[in-house]
Parts: sequence; structure tokens; C-alpha cells
Amino acid sequence: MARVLLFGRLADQAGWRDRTVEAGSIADLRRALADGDAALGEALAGPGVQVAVDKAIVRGEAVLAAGTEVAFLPPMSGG
Amino acid sequence: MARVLLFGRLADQAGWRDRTVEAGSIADLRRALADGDAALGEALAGPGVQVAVDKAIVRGEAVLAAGTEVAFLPPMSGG
Amino acid sequence: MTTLPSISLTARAFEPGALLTTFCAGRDETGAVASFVGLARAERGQATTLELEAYPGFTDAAIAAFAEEAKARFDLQDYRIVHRIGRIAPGEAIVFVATAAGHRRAAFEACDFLMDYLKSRAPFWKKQHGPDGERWIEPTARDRTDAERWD
Amino acid sequence: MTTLPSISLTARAFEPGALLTTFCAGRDETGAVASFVGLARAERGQATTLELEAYPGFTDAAIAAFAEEAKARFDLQDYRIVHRIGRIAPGEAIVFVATAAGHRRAAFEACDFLMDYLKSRAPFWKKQHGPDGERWIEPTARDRTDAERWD
Repeated sequence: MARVLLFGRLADQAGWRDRTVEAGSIADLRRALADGDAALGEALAGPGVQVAVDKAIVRGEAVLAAGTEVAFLPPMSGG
Repeated sequence: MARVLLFGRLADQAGWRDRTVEAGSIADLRRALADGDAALGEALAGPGVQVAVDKAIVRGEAVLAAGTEVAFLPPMSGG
Repeated sequence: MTTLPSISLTARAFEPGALLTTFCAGRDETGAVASFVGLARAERGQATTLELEAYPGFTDAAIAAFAEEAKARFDLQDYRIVHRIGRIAPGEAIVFVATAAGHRRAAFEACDFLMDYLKSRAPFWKKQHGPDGERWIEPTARDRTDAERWD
Repeated sequence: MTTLPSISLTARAFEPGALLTTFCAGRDETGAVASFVGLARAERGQATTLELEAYPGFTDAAIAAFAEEAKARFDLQDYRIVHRIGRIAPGEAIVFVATAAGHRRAAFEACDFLMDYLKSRAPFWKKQHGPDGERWIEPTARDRTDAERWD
């Protein structure tokens, strides 16, 4: 069970910004999200989208323990 | 009759900062001031000392009408 | 001096002058305080509201890591950063940055450096709401050029 | 907006935060306000009081002429300069400069430019009173170098 957070245009596109998803890895999680919303699945894999696991940027794969927070971050705009 | 103002170290040296002096030109005024205080006369002619007549910097000579304000300005330090 | 927070994200309007007053208090050995206030522009009616999203715990940690690096690089005595999040009306403050140093060159450069980072690379997502709808804003070429001056 | 003075010389202590509040008010189209506060340093007891002398009518006119040139050069919307004169205790503000512009680069550069002028070339005479007596201060080599960056 991962807590998934979406930011910026990704949240607008998905229509949600905070959801709990059953997944044991980031690859699992991407599949689960794409199964429910193919366009979102594509957007999450799009250029410039970063993934943070428990508030640290992760490049590539990561195992997700129960309660892990996974955030999908579109390109940052600055303040 | 000119109103003479001294600033910074010149005022400290002279022991006054505002005085009325009988003089028809800056050369007259320099002589009158040096007559009363030779060291001050030298300091007023020293390097970096500028003269302002009615609040405008004057280089060289100027005729002084009654009530003209003449200020001797030592090198400015900034604020 | 009581310990004040160095970095705050706030969803409420804040008053930059009050922050500057607090920041300048009791500084017998500082000499120089540079500050910057970024204000939301109306863009002659084209931008009615700016909306800024942050990731609490991530955004503030990223800013803190960058600011601590700046503090060492410019030999700052300290700094204060307040960044607005949520919906911001034209004329309201978006960001306040203040830097304290012994001399003004360090204070100015550090403030400028922090602002370039905050405006172009800090983890915020920005949406502009205007008369023609809303759009997400990306960093401008100018923002990137400014930030690259320090690399 | 009511018209406020752009340049003031004052013999009384002033509060920079209050000036910043006034300067930032009602700015729907500004975007960027840079400011600087110069504070008197105690120099670990070596400087107990700073004394600044100005020539009223001459000093403010010289600053105004320079500032108007800066306003045009950096395309400022406006600026505010407050300079303390007389005796200044450590920790008190000596100078406040704020600049308003559409974008931050102009605001920062104009503020920096005005401060370099005010610290090195503006018509003030400065005396430091310390435990070992008093001495008149001349501009430092650093001040001259900073001011020459703009020539």
C-alpha cells in the first residue's frame, strides 16, 4: 500500500491528488495507475516528471513498503 | 558679505562651522579666512577640498554678491 | 535573540515590512541587510490570480538545503525566506528574502542568488488564472539565464 | 497613491520595515522590490557612535540627481532613499534604499548601484567615535572598487 501524491498539471489531469494504491514497487504502481487511467499512465512517464519516495527524488526502481509516500512531480516552475 | 560654511574636519579644525565674512570674491574670502587663521587658510587650499557657491560646486574664481553662501567641502566619505 | 524560523511556506498573505523589522532587530555587528520582495502582477488584467503549489516537507527541505549552501558560499550571518503558497491576488507578496552579512556585496549577491533559485528551480508548481482561463507556467528563458550566472 | 518623498535625510532613528511596508503598498504592476538596509556596526566595541554630517540642500540635491539618472538607466518605476544624519548608535539603520521595477534584475542592480554611490561618493562626512577618541573616515578602497564597477 503506497500513498500516491500528484502535483501541478498531473493532479489536474488525473482529477485527484492523493490516493492509496496497492503496489510493491514503483513499476507495480505505474502499472496500477495506467490500468485505471491510460492517459495518466502516459503522463507519469512523460519527459521531466520526477518521482519522490518518502520526499527524496528516486531515479529508476524502488521497493515500496507499506505506508510509503510516492509523489509524481511535473517540471517545477519556481515560485 | 558671504555666509561661510565649513564641513567635516575643516569645521573641527577651525572650531566653527558657520560665519559671515566680508568678501567680494572667493580669493578675497580665502585671504580673509587665512588672515584670521593661517592653518585654516592652508587647509582650505588643501588637496580634495571643493568649494560650493550657493550649493553648486565652483572650480576657480567667483564673484560673491551679498548673502552668497560659500561652503568648503573636504573629501566626501559617503554615508 | 530568540530563534526564528529561517524558511516558511504560508497560505496566508504576509507583510514584508514586518518581516524586515524582525530580521533587522538587534543587529549590532551586521552592517548589511539586503532584501527582495516579489509581488504578484496584475498584468493589466491578464492575471487575476496566481496559484502556487508546494509539496510540504519536500519543497521547504529543498529550499533549506540550497539556502544553507548559499549561507556558506557568501559567508552570511543568516537569512530569512518566506514563500506564499495557494492563491495570490495581484499586489500581494509572493516571496520575501532577506540576507544579513558584514558587508553589502555579500548580502546583495546572496539575496540575488537565492531569488534566482526560488524563481527558477525551487519545487513549486505555478498556475495563472486569468480572464481566458487557467494555465500552468513553466520557468522562462530569462529565469534559466539568471540562474545559470552562478554555475 | 499619495505622492511620497523619494529622498529624505533625517536626524532621527527610523524603522526600515515601516518604510518597506509603505513602499510596497498598492503595487499591482510592480513585480520586484529590492531593498537594502545599512546598519551601524559596533565593531566589537571599537565604534561606539557613528556621526554623519550632510550639507542640507546640497547633499539631497546630489543624491536626487544621481538617483534620477539611475531610475532612467535601470527603467525603475520608482525608488525610496532614507539616509540618517547626526549621531547613530550601533545596530541603528544608517541608510534604507528600495527600488521598484517590473523585473528583479533591474530592481537588484539599481539598488546595488545606488548603494555603491551612497557609500562612496555621496556628499557626507563621517566621523567614528570610539574608546580611543574620534576620527574622520575616508571611503575605503573596497568602496571605490564597488563604485567603479558601474563606470
